[in-house]
Amino acid sequence: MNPQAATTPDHRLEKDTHPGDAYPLLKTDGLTKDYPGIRALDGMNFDLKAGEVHILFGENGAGKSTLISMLAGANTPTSGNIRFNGELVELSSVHKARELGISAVFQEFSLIPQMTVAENLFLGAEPTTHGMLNSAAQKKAAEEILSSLDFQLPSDKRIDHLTRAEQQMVEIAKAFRSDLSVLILDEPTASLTNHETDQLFRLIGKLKSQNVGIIYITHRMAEIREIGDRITILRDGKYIDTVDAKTTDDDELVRLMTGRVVGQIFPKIAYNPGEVALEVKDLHTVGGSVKGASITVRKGEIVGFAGLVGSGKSKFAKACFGAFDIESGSIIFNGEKITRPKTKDMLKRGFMYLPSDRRNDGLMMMRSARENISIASLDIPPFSNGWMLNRKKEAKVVKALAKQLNLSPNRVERDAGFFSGGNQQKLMLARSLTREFNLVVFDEPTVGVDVGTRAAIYEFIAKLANDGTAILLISSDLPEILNLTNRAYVFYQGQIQAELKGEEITETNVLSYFFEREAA
Amino acid sequence: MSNQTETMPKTRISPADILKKIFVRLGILPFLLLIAVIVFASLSDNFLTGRNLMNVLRQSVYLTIVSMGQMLALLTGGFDLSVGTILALTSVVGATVMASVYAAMPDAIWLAIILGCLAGIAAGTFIGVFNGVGVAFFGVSPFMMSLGMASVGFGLALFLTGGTPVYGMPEAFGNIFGFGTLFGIHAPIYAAVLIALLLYFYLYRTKSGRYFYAVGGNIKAAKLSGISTRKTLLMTYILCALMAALAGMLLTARLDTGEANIGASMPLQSIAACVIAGVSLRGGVGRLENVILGAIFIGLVQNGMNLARMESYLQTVVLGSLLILAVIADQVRLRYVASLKD
Amino acid sequence: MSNQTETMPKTRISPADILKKIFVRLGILPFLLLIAVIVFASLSDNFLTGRNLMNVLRQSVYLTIVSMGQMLALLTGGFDLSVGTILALTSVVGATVMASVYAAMPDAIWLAIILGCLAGIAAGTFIGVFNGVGVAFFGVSPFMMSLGMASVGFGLALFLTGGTPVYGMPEAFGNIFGFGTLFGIHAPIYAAVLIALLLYFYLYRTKSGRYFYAVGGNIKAAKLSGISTRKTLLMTYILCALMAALAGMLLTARLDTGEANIGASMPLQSIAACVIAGVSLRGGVGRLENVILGAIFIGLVQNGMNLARMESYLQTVVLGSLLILAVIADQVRLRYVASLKD
Amino acid sequence: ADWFPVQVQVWEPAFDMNSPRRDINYTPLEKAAKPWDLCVSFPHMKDAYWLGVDYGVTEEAKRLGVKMQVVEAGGYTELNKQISQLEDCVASGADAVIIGAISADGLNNVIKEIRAKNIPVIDVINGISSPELTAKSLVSFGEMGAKTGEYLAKQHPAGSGKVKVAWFPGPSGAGWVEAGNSGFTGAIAGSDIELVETKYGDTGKEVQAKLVEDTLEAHPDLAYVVGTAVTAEAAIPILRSRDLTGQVKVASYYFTPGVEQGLRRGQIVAAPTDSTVLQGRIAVDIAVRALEGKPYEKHVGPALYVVDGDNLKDFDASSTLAPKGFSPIFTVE
Ligand SMILES: Nc1ncnc2c1ncn2[C@@H]1O[C@H](COP(=O)(O)OP(=O)(O)OP(=O)(O)O)[C@@H](O)[C@H]1O
Ligand SMILES: Nc1ncnc2c1ncn2[C@@H]1O[C@H](COP(=O)(O)OP(=O)(O)OP(=O)(O)O)[C@@H](O)[C@H]1O
Ligand SMILES: [Mg+2]
Ligand SMILES: [Mg+2]
Repeated sequence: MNPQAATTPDHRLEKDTHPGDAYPLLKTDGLTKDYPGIRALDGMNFDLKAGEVHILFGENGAGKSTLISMLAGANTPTSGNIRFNGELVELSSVHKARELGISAVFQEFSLIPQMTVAENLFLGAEPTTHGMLNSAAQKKAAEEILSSLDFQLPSDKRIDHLTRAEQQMVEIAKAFRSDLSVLILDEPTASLTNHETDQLFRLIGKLKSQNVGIIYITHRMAEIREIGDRITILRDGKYIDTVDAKTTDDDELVRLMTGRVVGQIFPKIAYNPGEVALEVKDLHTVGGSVKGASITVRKGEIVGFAGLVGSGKSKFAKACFGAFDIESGSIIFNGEKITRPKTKDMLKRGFMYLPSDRRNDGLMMMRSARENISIASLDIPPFSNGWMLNRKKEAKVVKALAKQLNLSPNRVERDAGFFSGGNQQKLMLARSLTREFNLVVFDEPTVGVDVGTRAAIYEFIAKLANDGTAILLISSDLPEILNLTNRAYVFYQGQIQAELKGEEITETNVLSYFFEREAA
Repeated sequence: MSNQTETMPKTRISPADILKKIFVRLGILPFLLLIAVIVFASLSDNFLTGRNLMNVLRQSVYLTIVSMGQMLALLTGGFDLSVGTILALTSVVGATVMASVYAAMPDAIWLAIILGCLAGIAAGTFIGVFNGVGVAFFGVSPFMMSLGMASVGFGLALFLTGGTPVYGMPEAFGNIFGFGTLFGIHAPIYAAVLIALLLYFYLYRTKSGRYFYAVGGNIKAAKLSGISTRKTLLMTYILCALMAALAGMLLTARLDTGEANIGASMPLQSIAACVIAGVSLRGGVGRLENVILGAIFIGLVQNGMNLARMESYLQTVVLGSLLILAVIADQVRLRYVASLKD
Repeated sequence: MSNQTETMPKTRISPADILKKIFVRLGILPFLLLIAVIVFASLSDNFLTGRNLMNVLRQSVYLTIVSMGQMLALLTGGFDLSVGTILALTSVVGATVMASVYAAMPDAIWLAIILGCLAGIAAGTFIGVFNGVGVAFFGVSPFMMSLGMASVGFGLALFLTGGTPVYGMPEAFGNIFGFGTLFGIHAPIYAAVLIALLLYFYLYRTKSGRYFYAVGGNIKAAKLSGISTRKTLLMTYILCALMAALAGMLLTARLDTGEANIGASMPLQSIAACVIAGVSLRGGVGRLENVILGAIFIGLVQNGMNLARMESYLQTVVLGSLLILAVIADQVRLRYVASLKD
Repeated sequence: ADWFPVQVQVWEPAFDMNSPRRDINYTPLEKAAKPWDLCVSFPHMKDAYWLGVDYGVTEEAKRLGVKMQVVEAGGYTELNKQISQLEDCVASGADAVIIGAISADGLNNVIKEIRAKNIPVIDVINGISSPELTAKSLVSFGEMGAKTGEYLAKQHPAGSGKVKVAWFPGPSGAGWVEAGNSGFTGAIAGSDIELVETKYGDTGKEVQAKLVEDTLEAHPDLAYVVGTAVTAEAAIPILRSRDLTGQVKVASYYFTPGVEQGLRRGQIVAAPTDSTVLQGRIAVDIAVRALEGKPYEKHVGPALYVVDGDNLKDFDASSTLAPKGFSPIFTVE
């Protein structure tokens, strides 16, 4: 048979970027995946060439992860087939895929929290001598991989002692442990900052030159431009189109993705600061993650926190919220001096913190969307009269919020765990609307969220600020800091390295404060 | 965003579909109960009499009440292995106090009953306070905390009685709370219904009730949402102990003596009742009404096997297999639930 | 990248620091053991004799072996509540087969012993196969699966014996495996040491060993890393049952009869031994050497209390409190560990 | 008041329950020659039956002036623990050991070891099959069952009209239960007693209550509930609440304070007594005799008799039960 003829949708691209490759490296035909009650992927035709970076693009829940999970052997298709170098293959297990050189970085971390970095890197493929584990060799190999990636991670540190971003780095390193022919990356940069991202892109470049085929899933437009060769767009589990990354503009991509025209991603941000909402002076936390940081936030202001992974941005906000122990420092919230903040009291005072890790810190996955949204406000009307719930009003308010945030599917009795990532994020954000807050901290509010939804979230944050709420936006996604904030603090090693205002918030400016400076 | 891809045919409605719907909504237990009733009715003529069914209900009362408490512990992601000991300690302390008051003032029957009940329930609940403090404030795993307290409490109960039953409670106590009937329904059943209604209201109509689910669902998220997780956990074990203590007093009324040797099988049986009712041992999932059905199911099967004159040894085998089958069936149900999920 | 935030003073080394380090590395158990030894030695002159310590070791052998198996189940995030039944079933089947072979061929003592042991261990392990299949392939919760199988197995054991002990095993069996000594050390101790060494090697020197930890740590991640989680789970319950069966055969040798009524306290006690040894009930955490210490600790305390002539009821109270205290102390240790981080 | 002299039966040759027996008057020692250290091991101390034995052994130890430590394993499933406790006893320096055994055969090895150290081992109450025992102070539980069975059979001899009996021997698997069961079933053979149900179950009152209730449902025309003392005690309020008192009669096959109360109130028709307290006392006396090299009976036991409404007033409860308010004693110094 002729593999070329089967490649139908490539009408816009010249065929065979790599002459001599008779077959695409990887190719799917009518790949379909049914989950109980839902067709996650519907007759997908996709092909990957050696030496290209092929971007998968689509809304949350479009089926991107489902597609790559089958290519990586983590999932079996309901129908359709997969060809590797032109040959039909059955990727019945991750192990099998890896034998072919197909390696994947999954969106959901596949790390064992209680094991060390080195152990995780080689999980399932431990180096042995005479059938016995060889931990010395493993450590050495692990350190080689980490240093080749220029990831500065101690190989004997336990995963659960790492931040999410550091875990992401381990996850990436895992894919590099064996000889590669196909590398699949599912939103690898979702919690990384530019520094680590650059590192990763350099490596991708190197792999490309070694003729490795790379499938890359991202919601960040800038990355598409930077490394993408071709883009395949999915919508509702179906193949929409494959386009050239260099020649297709953003609006076109978003139109293909959503089926409609989405205007500006970043909304217009007004700036009318009111009185001071939060003033923190010389805050130190237990354990030394934050060492003497001071900030001020005014009502109606959007203040950004930028900084490297682990620089203490989250710890600072958590400490103010009462979710992390404080050693010393003063906190004044709404003119009230607070010595030992407690989450419950802070909430009552109108301080809300929305955590970055929605799975571990944010949502109750096996409870309904309704319960997840209303949880922080059950002690006040309309949700209750103090102790007795008013379930009718609760349902009404929650439905209204879901509608306002475009929850999809808009079914509030569904378990949170059944929603796609972006929609889970919305469930958490909706909490900030269940009562009057004076200050809301958004910690990485758009991790893994698609462009359309992002626009909605930004809109939402802008509106909150416009209504007079003070906003703290912690983000490792630089464009968010650049486009949304009125003021920004840059963290470095638990201290504040710089405060930037208005026009000063530029990419070069912010980045220049990310690293150590003499006499900052 | 992907609603149109739901492939389940929701429009055609066949009888099988309706059955499936029931299966999904109510769980496996109503079906199992039905099957059990049919089987046992065919095995024994005496089974399907109103009198015996009342009997089953009354026998199940104690396990039901304890299971409702146990459910709280499971909901928050814990265990309570001390419920058996709580039963025993309550019984012993309650009976001792009641008997002494009665002996001192033979005319003040009601005073004796009330003081006895209060003392017994307080003693039992006290174990729960320890459990709660250990779990909530010292971070001891509920398994170990309640196992340790079970041992401590049992030692105390034996110490108080030396293993001999405590006699001398006023007869009225047993006659009313153990065997009394009103409109042909036994007093313990009224008690259980009342407790169930109160708990139902508490769990599903108040904010504190919701917090049990929140703490079990994701304790970090609960904390970040301003819920006092410690208070909730403390409350969990106190309530669980209170339930067990109530069951202990009711059982004492029925046995007419205070006994240190009751309740040994309660911890595992109450957890089993919850698990077959779909309560997750990971916390956060489970419905009160199903737990009640679960406890009754266990009671019904035991009664049915006795009436069907099944051999003792075989009963053990059958009960074990049934529990496993119930969970497997529930597993199947969960798959359906996923497929029918809106 | 974040090493610089570690503020613990690692450079100053004081004796207290060294103690802390030991505390952090070895856990709370060595300290508890030490304290227990000191206390009991001061309470009873006979406690700290080589003879009695040997005695403690030998008594703890059975719980130790069972706890090692239980640890596997806990590591993978499960339970095995059927270990007691496995002990009983192994004992009954092993003794029956051994006695009948011996009766048929009174000269072939070793044949009888070997066949008996094989039959007993096979019977016990079979329960584990069921547990494993239920958990790994049908997704039944380990709690329910093993509780159900405990009931089924116990029924079978009683059915096989009619409740009476099985006797008629060759004397050599008891003499060698129950009471034999070599260099003053009892045979069961050698057996336990051998089993521990093999398991240690398996857990910490082979790939499959590491997979127990991986499956318990994060089963989805383990699956995505190409580990066959089903195989690992199946293996877990089979190995756990095998351990319990080995303990059952050793115990049978010591009792000289096959008994259906042994092991009832094993499930909870073995879990307790693991928990005080720092094994997490959530899975993924726990060290074999600590579990062995945990089991010995329980045995040592019981022995010490007997030698100190503590009253029986008080023993129950003390043991319960000690278990709780051990876990609280371990909690304190974990805080230190967190503050001394890597 | 002293408990002796007391009529007992002696089996000869010893250690065989089928041996011929003769009645003698038993008189214990006045005082022990020195304060020996005795160790007593019981299956458990969770009910009034073993409390009676505890009363017997500790009282006798006090009377003789010897030291004593009592240990209990916590239940009939704790054979392994009993063995450990026996070893601990010896390790802590006991001069003689008295055992209420959990298993008739399971202790033989440990007894062999103890005897090898020349420590006397006395079997009390439950029966042990080891030939190395120093002596036995007990009666057969099988005979307790048999006595109960005989009593019923005498009331309902063949031809007097069938009566239905439900039988609750206790937890399946325990040695005393199996013995009692075979004794009872043997004794009612040939009479008009129709055994319609044998229900095993733990001797917790709630368990037995449930069994009794279910049995009453299954057999509305039941005439007797016969079983453990716990069964009998549990049955009384149940029968009362169903207005079956008198119609369904209750008998127990051993004796506890609850059974005595039931007998006195006419709620229980009969129960045999094995004079538990005396068994305990005699065991202690034998142990001291063995230690002091004085002559002793190798196999004695009090004579069994059934207590019913007729002879109740002559019955001396102190031979069988601990006095009211007695709390268990674990050490005698
Ligand atoms: N295990 C599962 N069971 C049931 N439905 C699932 C499962 N995994 C995914 N789905 C559903 O399949 C659809 C596609 O999901 P998928 O994870 O592939 O989306 P995605 O494109 O990767 O989205 P995102 O950008 O949010 O990661 C979604 O509707 C999702 O709810
Ligand atoms: N669970 C944890 N255990 C131990 N150390 C931690 C843990 N979480 C974070 N840290 C450490 O605390 C420091 C600050 O973390 P924090 O989460 O505040 O950083 P961040 O700037 O928000 O980074 P990120 O972008 O990763 O969220 C880091 O040095 C990190 O290594
Ligand atoms: Mg995805
Ligand atoms: Mg952060």
